[in-house]
Amino acid sequence: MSAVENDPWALLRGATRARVALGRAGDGLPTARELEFRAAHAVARDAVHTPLDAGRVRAALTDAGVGLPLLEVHSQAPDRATYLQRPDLGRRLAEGTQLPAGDHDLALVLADGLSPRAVHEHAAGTVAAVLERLPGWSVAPLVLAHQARVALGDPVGQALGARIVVVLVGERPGLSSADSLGLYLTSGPRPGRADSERNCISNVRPPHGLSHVQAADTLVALLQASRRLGASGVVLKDEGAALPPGAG
Amino acid sequence: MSAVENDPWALLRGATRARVALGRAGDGLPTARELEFRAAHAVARDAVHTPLDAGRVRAALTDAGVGLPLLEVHSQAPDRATYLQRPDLGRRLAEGTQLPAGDHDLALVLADGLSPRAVHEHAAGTVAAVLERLPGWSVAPLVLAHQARVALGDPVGQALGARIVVVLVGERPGLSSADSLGLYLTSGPRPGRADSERNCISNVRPPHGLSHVQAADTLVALLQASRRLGASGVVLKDEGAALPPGAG
Amino acid sequence: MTVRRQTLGGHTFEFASLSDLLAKATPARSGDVLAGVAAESQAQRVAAQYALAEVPLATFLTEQVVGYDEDDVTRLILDTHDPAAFGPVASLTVGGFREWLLARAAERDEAAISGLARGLTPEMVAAVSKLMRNADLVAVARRTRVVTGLRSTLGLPGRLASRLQPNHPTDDAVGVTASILDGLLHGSGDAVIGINPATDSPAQTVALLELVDAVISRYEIPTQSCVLAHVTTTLRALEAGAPVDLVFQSVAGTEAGNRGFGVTLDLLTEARAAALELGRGTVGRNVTYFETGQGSALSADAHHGVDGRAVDQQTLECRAYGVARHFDPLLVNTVVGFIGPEYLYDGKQVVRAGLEDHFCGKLLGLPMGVDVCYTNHTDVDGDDTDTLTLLLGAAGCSFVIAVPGSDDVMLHYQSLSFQDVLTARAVLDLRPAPEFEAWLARMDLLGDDGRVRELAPDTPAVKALLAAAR
Amino acid sequence: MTVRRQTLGGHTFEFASLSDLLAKATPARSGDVLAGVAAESQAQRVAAQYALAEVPLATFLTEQVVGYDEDDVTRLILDTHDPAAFGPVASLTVGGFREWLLARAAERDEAAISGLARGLTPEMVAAVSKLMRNADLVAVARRTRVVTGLRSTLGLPGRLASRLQPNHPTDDAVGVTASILDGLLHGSGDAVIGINPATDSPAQTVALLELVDAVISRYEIPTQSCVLAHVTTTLRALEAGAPVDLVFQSVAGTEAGNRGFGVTLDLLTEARAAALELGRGTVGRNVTYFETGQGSALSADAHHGVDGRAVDQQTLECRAYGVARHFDPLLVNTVVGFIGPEYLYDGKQVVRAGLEDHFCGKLLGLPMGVDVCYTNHTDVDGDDTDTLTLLLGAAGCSFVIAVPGSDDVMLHYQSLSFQDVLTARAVLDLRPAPEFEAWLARMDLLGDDGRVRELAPDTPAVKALLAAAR
Ligand code: B12
Ligand code: B12
Repeated sequence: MSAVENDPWALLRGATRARVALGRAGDGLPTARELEFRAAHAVARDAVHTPLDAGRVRAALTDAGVGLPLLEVHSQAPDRATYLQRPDLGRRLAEGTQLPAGDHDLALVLADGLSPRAVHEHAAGTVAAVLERLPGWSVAPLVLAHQARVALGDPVGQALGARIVVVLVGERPGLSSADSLGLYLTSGPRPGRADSERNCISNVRPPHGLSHVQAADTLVALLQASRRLGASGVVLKDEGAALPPGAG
Repeated sequence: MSAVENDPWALLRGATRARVALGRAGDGLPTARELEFRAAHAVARDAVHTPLDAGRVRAALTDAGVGLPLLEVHSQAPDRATYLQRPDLGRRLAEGTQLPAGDHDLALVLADGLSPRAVHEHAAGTVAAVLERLPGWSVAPLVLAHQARVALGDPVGQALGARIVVVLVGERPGLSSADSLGLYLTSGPRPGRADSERNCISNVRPPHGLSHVQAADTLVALLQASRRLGASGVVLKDEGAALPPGAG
Repeated sequence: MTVRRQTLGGHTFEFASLSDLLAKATPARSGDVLAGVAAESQAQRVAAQYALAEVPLATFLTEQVVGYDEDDVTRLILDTHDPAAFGPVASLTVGGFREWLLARAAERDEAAISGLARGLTPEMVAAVSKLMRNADLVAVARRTRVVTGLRSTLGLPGRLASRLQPNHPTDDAVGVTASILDGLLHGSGDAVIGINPATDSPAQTVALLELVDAVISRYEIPTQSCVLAHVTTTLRALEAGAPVDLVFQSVAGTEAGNRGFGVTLDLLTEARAAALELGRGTVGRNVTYFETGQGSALSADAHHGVDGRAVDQQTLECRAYGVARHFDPLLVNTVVGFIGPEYLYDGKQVVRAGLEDHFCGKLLGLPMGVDVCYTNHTDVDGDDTDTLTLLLGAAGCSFVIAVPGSDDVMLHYQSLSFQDVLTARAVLDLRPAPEFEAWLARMDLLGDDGRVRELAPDTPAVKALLAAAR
Repeated sequence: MTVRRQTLGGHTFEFASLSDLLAKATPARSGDVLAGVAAESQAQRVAAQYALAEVPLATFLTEQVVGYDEDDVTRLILDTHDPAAFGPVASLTVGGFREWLLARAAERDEAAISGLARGLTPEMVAAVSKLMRNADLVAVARRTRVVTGLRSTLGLPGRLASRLQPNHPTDDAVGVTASILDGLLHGSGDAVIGINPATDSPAQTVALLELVDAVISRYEIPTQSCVLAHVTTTLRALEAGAPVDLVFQSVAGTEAGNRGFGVTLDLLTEARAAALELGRGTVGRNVTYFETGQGSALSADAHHGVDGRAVDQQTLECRAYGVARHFDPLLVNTVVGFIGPEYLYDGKQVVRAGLEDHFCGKLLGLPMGVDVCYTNHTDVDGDDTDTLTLLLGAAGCSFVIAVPGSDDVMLHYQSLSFQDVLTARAVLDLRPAPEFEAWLARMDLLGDDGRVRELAPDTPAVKALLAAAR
């Protein structure tokens, strides 16, 4: 029996990044745990306000061997404060946005969402893994979107003439996970699509969440099924097997 | 026995402007009473933000037969929002304020404080009644002070060369009393005076608070005692008799 | 469309419709500003409250906020309205209704208040809540009783249950189990052990259902499990013969909102019937679980009513309760600070909304819980959630949600910690659900004083329970 | 001067002195911003809390925030410190002290917590409160017991008393009496019937004292009166042989602050002795009453300590409790939203400050009440006061203040209404002080359920009581 097996608290802690086995001070949290919580809260609040760094994303894409051009767009939310209070503006393209119309199977949008850090750290790797798995698909130029919500993918995908759009968006930062990426797939993108018409893969953030490869596998399976079905959303399910324990 | 005597609630209500005999809905307030409260709260909050109208005060002084000149000063608080959060600025004269140095028994400062309405409605009447009762006192030009706290009287009185300063200030507006004037007397005014070195007469607001005449009587008694003592504050007491019931 | 006018402080305010009146009478809320329906001044808000207080309750049966013909939620509400239950308050105005409730609450007449539920419409309840102060909401909710059960009994007086939420970013079986055990050791889980699955895969959902069922069976825990996948996914799991205790779904207060969530009333009816058939209950037969939250309709652009007018988010929230109650739920909770500052701006709005939602849900007959929570892009902190939790405890809230150390590592937000639940119970002298409390005692997890013990790692009780983690 | 450093998230923060550390560790507060001592970021605040958690409690006995030589409050505190009472926690750090308190609270060990009082200094208590969440403050305060008495007994478990505050803009006898009777009919007044006199005239003070004494005597009410004039005025009334139950004074946490209020420790000692001599108590001998409130020292420019450094307002508030407890008070209350937004910005800060003040005062051994209130130039409303009142009720607050309809027509602010007190008692199952409760029953003002009855105007009980108003 190892030391960890002897200490049941260590056993729990080793099994998850969730804040298990914190102990108690009376009915409350021990002081050290309470202060750790407050420190993490201060950091997570800052993560929301980190600006999206286009240069960093571009470099990461090059490093990952992604050859597609990268266009940049802005939503109608001029700044972070407005973005947070006006989700409607984050779903619309800034006036005068120009995107090259085409005829594509797929468009990929990299959107800051609530965590630009997630895009910095996980967008390039995920995009590379997805493209690798889609030989023969015509993919539109990549789009990097500032102050963007998920539904900004609708006008972008439509403008690009893509039959499916996938938005890779920074999920809201958690206390222990400020860099989590979400993937939202929409077939036939156009403004007005409901969320029930999309599919989602969330918590892409190795090592504690999904790996880029796991996310890409699931996404590609959904993309292929969606293309067959000509639809997405609740009618489409991820038919993969359950992940093996310890996969995350 | 009159109708009022038969209705004990009316009896209580007739005795005070306090919100007595409101009734109950269970343990709470009846809906109508609760809504009256909310309406009054909305009005009282606005009273704080009514600007001081110098023209109105000037006209009221003329109407009341006050012949003294009226000078205007500002504190260092540039606007209402700053005034509310920076009481320190409300106690200091704006840079470059010029006041005519003299040698006076008394200076009177009309200060907006937290209720400009109180100055609009009760300053002139009170000043007139006070001056009437002080033949032979040399009184400095009146000073109207914007965004002012009580202690602004200290630099004003000092600059004017007054041995005593009285600040007539708008008290914070209450739910049923948005126009209440307070009188603060300080002997030997200079910055740094403590509140324990002042005397106060509060709630000047006929018909429900003190009348201008009652306030003036008390103030003049305090002024005379203060002149004798060469001091003010806790060492000085209002030695008047208790007010007769029903006086307010 | 009846236009209503109210004069206040010399100014006459006009309210174009019932939904306009409701919106303007609502306490300040960022979501209503976003939707363009909020009061523009406090004076206008109070004027609207005056006018609303005069509206007869019966008006809500004839004047709609969301049209009967266009919206199946409205049809559901009006078609199932029970005039007999409505009787005791049928002649009252909204203002009079507030007084009636406060009077009954003061008399502790739980039967009178609780008996109204099926006679009230969501709009009536929303309306009266807008006239109530925080303490009114607490005082009345405390005397409203809604008891439900499946394998534990929820909503009894003097009890506060909790949902144990053992989420994990990859639905990892070991990770989820660790969080479940941690929660059980802290006396959480009597309302439900409910996992939000990170993926939407039917296979994963079945795997999670089996995992929790195994823990529950192994230790014979009198509670239920739930995997909060989309109802269409749960239907697939049911078809596959998975051990489904509860059918979960997020619901909204308009047909369009539910469509945005990918659900219809028929779908919910079908799923409930399938779960009922499994007959997995021991103490009761409530087999559905719903989550709601102010702002979700607006977020799906599904917040419009009669003549295309936007409806305020709190009224829409109450209409979501109107959907939920049709399915005899075991559990309903609002997730009160879940989405962000665009709907509830700060701690004050979150506290207020939490108390409103709890009061309104309970009055409509729901077994109401609250996920007391906040996101990191909102100006809310642990002091605010403490405040709301203690107020809810005083209000007789059925259950709250708890995650390890307040930190949901998958949904990325902060809810209560297991310790917070213990604190609320201790401060307000509340106990877990009775069957679960007996189980805690059997497992030697309770001290002589009835409190959940703080256990040393080598205690037999710990060893017994942690065997599952190996 | 010990400089303390703390690294957090890669950044090292430096705290120049103990008072700097205390100030930076304080939850957000506008008064500390005004004084220029507040934390500049949340990260800096948390870093200060980390560093503060490491400070041994004993440090506060040797390292001063306000100098011993310059300040008689510091001298009073240190000279009367009781090492034996300090014993149980003498070896703990501030962080460890928090845990000790929470553990004792969970065990309901009131004796252990309450026994510390004379061994704690205000700075220790301020420090630990800065590490505590709202729920911690409630949980510990609830298990801290301070019982005092004069003609009613205050601070017993399960009780919530109230000060009846019948103020009038001209101290009119008839008006004051009307408010007193209204309060009594609503079951308020068990803590004290306490009037703030509009004038400072000794004659007026004597007249008011005689008025309330007559009402109390006529109906044999087991409570006490107070006229909250300046202590020098009360001394004059005592000399004149007026019926003085309680000597009142506002106090601050520094010698300079008290000087600004026109008081010295000697003056308070003298006044207390004079009141004690009258022997007016029946159930106890506590004859003083103090009010405090965060920001009052800063407002008098009397908030500086060692090396002229500004001290945060919450630490200074605790030091005011250090003054108050020396005089064995019957009542102490913070007037928590009384001054304005420059010290407590909004509802959130008022709620937090109210809970801190109550916790700190009680831990220091004071019979702690709270005037839950707000002014019209602050962004606070009835929802916030409801929230704070219910939390305080849960925290075992000794008493609150109540005025007719929440509206103080002389001080111009909103405090609680008599109805609010009834609501808090009903929601939290709290009762009035025992002697007063028995009196209410004798006067036929209680229903069978122990609640204060809602009386029709022609009830004999009403007629009997209102005879005084004619
Ligand atoms: C916030 C949120 C919501 C909010 C969305 C409203 C809003 N304005 O944000 C509400 C409460 C309404 C919601 C509802 C649901 N959600 Co949700 N949600 C989230 C959450 C916590 C954060 C999302 C985020 O940060 N987005 C980034 C920002 C920048 O995007 P946004 O444009 O502001 O917001 C959009 C997206 O969040 C999107 N969205 C939110 N949830 C879902 C779910 C699905 C399936 C889709 C396609 C889109 C979608 O809708 C928003 C408005 O357009 C994620 C968890 C996570 N870690 O990401 C779960 C998450 C995405 N939701 C999930 C689920 C299952 C649901 C529901 C289907 C639950 C149910 N059984 O009914 C419903 C219905 C969703 C629908 N079809 O409309 C799952 C998805 C699992 C999966 N892989 O498919 C997640 C991963 C959480 C979970 N594991 O349970 N959700
Ligand atoms: C707010 C207030 C306070 C605050 C002042 C701090 C602050 N920053 O505002 C605090 C809580 C500290 C306070 C304390 C006291 N106050 Co006081 N206070 C008031 C109140 C409610 C409002 C004042 C106002 O609106 N001022 C207007 C604004 C614009 O002025 P400001 O410059 O911002 O504030 C200054 C004045 O308020 C002044 N001030 C406040 N109270 C007093 C009391 C006296 C005697 C003096 C000379 C000055 C003074 O001090 C402030 C700072 O310089 C009035 C009631 C009313 N209706 O006015 C009572 C009132 C003025 N106070 C009163 C009393 C008795 C006191 C105390 C003496 C109580 C006691 N026994 O200890 C103490 C000590 C005051 C002192 N000598 O320093 C009485 C005065 C009676 C009288 N005619 O003399 C009043 C009328 C209320 C009452 N009837 O009890 N008070």
